[in-house]
Amino acid sequence: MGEAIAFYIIAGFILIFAVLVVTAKEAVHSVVFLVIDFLFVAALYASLGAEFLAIIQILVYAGGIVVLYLFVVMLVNLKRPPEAYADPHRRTTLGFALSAAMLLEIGVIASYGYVKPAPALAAVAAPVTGNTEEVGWLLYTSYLIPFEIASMLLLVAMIGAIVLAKREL
Amino acid sequence: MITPTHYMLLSAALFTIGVVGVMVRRNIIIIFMSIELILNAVNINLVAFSNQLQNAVGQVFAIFIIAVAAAEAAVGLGIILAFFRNKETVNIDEMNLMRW
Amino acid sequence: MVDTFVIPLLKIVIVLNATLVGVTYMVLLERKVIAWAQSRLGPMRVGPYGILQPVADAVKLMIKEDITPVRADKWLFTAAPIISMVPALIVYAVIPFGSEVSLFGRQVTLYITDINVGLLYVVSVASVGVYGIILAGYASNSKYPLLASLRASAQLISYEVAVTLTLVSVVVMAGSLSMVQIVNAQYNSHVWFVFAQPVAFVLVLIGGLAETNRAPFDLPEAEQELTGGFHTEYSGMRFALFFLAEYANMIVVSSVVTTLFLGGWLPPFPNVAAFGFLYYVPSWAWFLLKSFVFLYLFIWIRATLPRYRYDQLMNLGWKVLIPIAIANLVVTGIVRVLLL
Amino acid sequence: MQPPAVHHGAMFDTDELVINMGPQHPSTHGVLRVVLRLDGEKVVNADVVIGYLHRGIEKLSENRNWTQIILLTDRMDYVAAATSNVGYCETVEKLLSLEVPRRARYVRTILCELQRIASHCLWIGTHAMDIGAMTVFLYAFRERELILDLFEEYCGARLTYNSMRIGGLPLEIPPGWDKKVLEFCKIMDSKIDEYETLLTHNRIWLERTKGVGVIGGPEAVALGMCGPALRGSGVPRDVRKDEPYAAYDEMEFDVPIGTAGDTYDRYLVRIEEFRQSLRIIRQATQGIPEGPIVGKVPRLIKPPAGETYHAIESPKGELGYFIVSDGKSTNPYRFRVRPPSFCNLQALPRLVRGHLVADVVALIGSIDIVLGEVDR
Repeated sequence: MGEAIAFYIIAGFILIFAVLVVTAKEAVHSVVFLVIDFLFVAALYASLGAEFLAIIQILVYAGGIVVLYLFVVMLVNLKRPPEAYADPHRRTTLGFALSAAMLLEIGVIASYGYVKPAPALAAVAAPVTGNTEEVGWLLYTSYLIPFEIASMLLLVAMIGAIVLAKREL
Repeated sequence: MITPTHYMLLSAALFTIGVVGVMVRRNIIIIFMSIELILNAVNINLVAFSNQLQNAVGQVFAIFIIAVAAAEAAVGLGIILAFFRNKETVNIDEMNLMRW
Repeated sequence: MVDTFVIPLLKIVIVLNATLVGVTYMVLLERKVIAWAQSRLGPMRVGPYGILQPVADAVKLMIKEDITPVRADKWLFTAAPIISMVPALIVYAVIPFGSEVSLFGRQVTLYITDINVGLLYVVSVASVGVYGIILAGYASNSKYPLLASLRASAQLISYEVAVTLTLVSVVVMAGSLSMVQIVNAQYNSHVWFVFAQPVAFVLVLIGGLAETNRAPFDLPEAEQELTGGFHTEYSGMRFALFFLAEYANMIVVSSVVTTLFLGGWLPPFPNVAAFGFLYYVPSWAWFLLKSFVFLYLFIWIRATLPRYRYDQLMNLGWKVLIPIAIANLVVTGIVRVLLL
Repeated sequence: MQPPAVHHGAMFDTDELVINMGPQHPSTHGVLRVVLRLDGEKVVNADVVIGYLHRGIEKLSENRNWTQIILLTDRMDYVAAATSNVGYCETVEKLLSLEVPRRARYVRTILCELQRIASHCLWIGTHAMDIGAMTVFLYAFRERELILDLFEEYCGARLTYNSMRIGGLPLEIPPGWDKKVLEFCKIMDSKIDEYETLLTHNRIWLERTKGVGVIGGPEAVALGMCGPALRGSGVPRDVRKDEPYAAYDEMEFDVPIGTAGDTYDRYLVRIEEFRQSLRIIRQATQGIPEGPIVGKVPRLIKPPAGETYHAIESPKGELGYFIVSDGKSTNPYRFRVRPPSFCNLQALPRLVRGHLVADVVALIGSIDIVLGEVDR
């Protein structure tokens, strides 16, 4: 019961703030709603027992990536509103229609009836207990190569961002 | 009783809101934020199933997705800044030239 | 029922109130200590030796007119002080003020909760606190606050990287992210981590000063350059919230440094039998004493040092602190793997 | 009609942020307004706007008699009023070819140097405060208070002294005053060391001041800089040595000069001037000759027709008075001041260009201006 109440409250807020992100007139408001949205997503993770991920969500997403967005929004202080000019070939209605179709599709798939718990994956014999320890153990054993690739990706992204954003090299 | 279906429906709704944002908004920064919403929708799914299967692999993948999101944000915002510097706009409808 | 709801609620109420009172008296302490450093007396009028000054300040700030600039983004302008105050307070949830006491025949732990990602929780909540300053500067729609908030965002993100990297080496020593476990690890390893990790200690102190916008890193509010920085346009209670948040964050930093490096609530030489008598002093008293030392140090530094310049601050963060933090982490890891 | 050139590659660079620093700003030392054009935090250009404190002292002086003008000179450099008095009185004395008694010249020297220390105390306090070291401010004011007490004992005023008269001084020094001055010198010696402990070798202070606002000697001369700001660039120009007035020709002192011409050197020069001033005060106080304190001045001061320029070394630099007398009236025909703060201030745009916002306040402090003197 408590779990259900928690889920509905959190899910409700996630969706409300997501809608606000998309509909906000000013980009700064959008950013603020995005942060709040991410905090609720983190709460959802915590309720799912993924506390390490919840903290990472706050630390990296809410505290890091979105600050970057805010930074750019502040740098890009515009003389005319960005929405002033619309491409005459733009098909906004089609966009809504496509999105609705996709929602329908995903919804149908999702609610097709929950079959049965998939057979547990080859149980990862983690010699540790606890959420943080388990995630860490997996990251540094089975998923070491993807982990390294992810760090390479971040490094490349960092260099790329510097090259792009720097005025002159 | 909250089943993975509930989480999947939440995820689908969040995903769709993100897609609507990408399709409808013209401010490229907001479009980027919509993409972040989409990535979060995926993460919710992964974590929900990770919880259902009692297996932390889903969370590991969610971490990878966060890493990718960070990389995407850095490069994407770099491109936005570089573009803004040249054309003084962040309207995606005006970004229709391959070079200037 | 009592254990799950009443006691945690009571603890939350006590900690919040103690924090707010502590913060207001921090302001008085700072004024007094700086006054003594500058051969002045400090506040003397309200109450004996000015001890009721915080009350007078609070009354003044509350009845002051709360001005919102006409061209400000009203919504964000109102939200920003709240955004900076809330994280400063909810961090206290995981700070262990002491071990256990028995009250009315019941064992009560002197911390609200002990989650096993406690340290990460502190770091992440602190990272959300950045928004208060950035949004305040943006929402004011004024040039000095905007400059200040750009400075603040760059400064806080940079130093967050350095501090978090440094904290990892402490976590490597303790083998846990839980604040309580970190204190216990210091008991078990017979040494305060300030002696095992002196480099990390200094880095966290410097980074903590920068994270809380304290001198010599108080650039976002540099009064002499930016006329008060991000809170230039604020007045009354909303200004007070920023003020309180800064001091609440100072207490957080002192508490975290105490927990991580000075053995938290442990007395000196916790494992030496000859010093067993130190246990007669209650654990929370040790904690408060140690935290107070750091608070005093912060004030002392403010009275002594000039302010860094923006580019020098960035250089210090990225070219000095982060490389040292990484080197410290690598060395800690190697030592830990080879020797333990 | 041509469409606007949006394809201009450097459009973002031209989008500068214009900040009005002042006239109400905590670190512009009064009502100075600096219009800063910023690129990020970097200063691209700075326009100095003055005149907020203009009271028309020069014009007013043309309608006052010669003695009344002394009172107006107090209001120019109000943190070093006695020096302004001396400058004016000596100019008129030059116009009158009046002999000033040696005793008066000695006391004038003492007052001038005390005033220099007081002014430098204010400078070091505000300069350090601008850079963020707040304690030095109160320490320096503590010592300035001692000097103000000495002045109060001598002439009854603490800020605008009106302490000189044409031909000498209005009052004999009070008994025991010279002892107190010597006592103050003793105290001040250790206090200067205290300031230096807080600043001179402080890493942050060094980083904030070294290499900031570097200006070479010839360029500083070309910009008309004077006083410690000029000596910091290595130009040994000091009116006290070059064209001695009062009793400086009988005093033994050095003129400290800097080498790099940056904020740190200007700081060091002024710190050394503290010590040299104390040296002069000691010599002068111990050697005050006997005799009258005021010379033989005609009842009605009416200088012969002619013009004269006389400069003295005020704490800020070369303070010059140019006075024209028509020989008929009891007021000057033309009264003109060459204020050191004004001349130093015009170097500010050159100094701050390319530096950061934080350096602007450091540099305003480093050239040590008083707006009362700039605007007159």
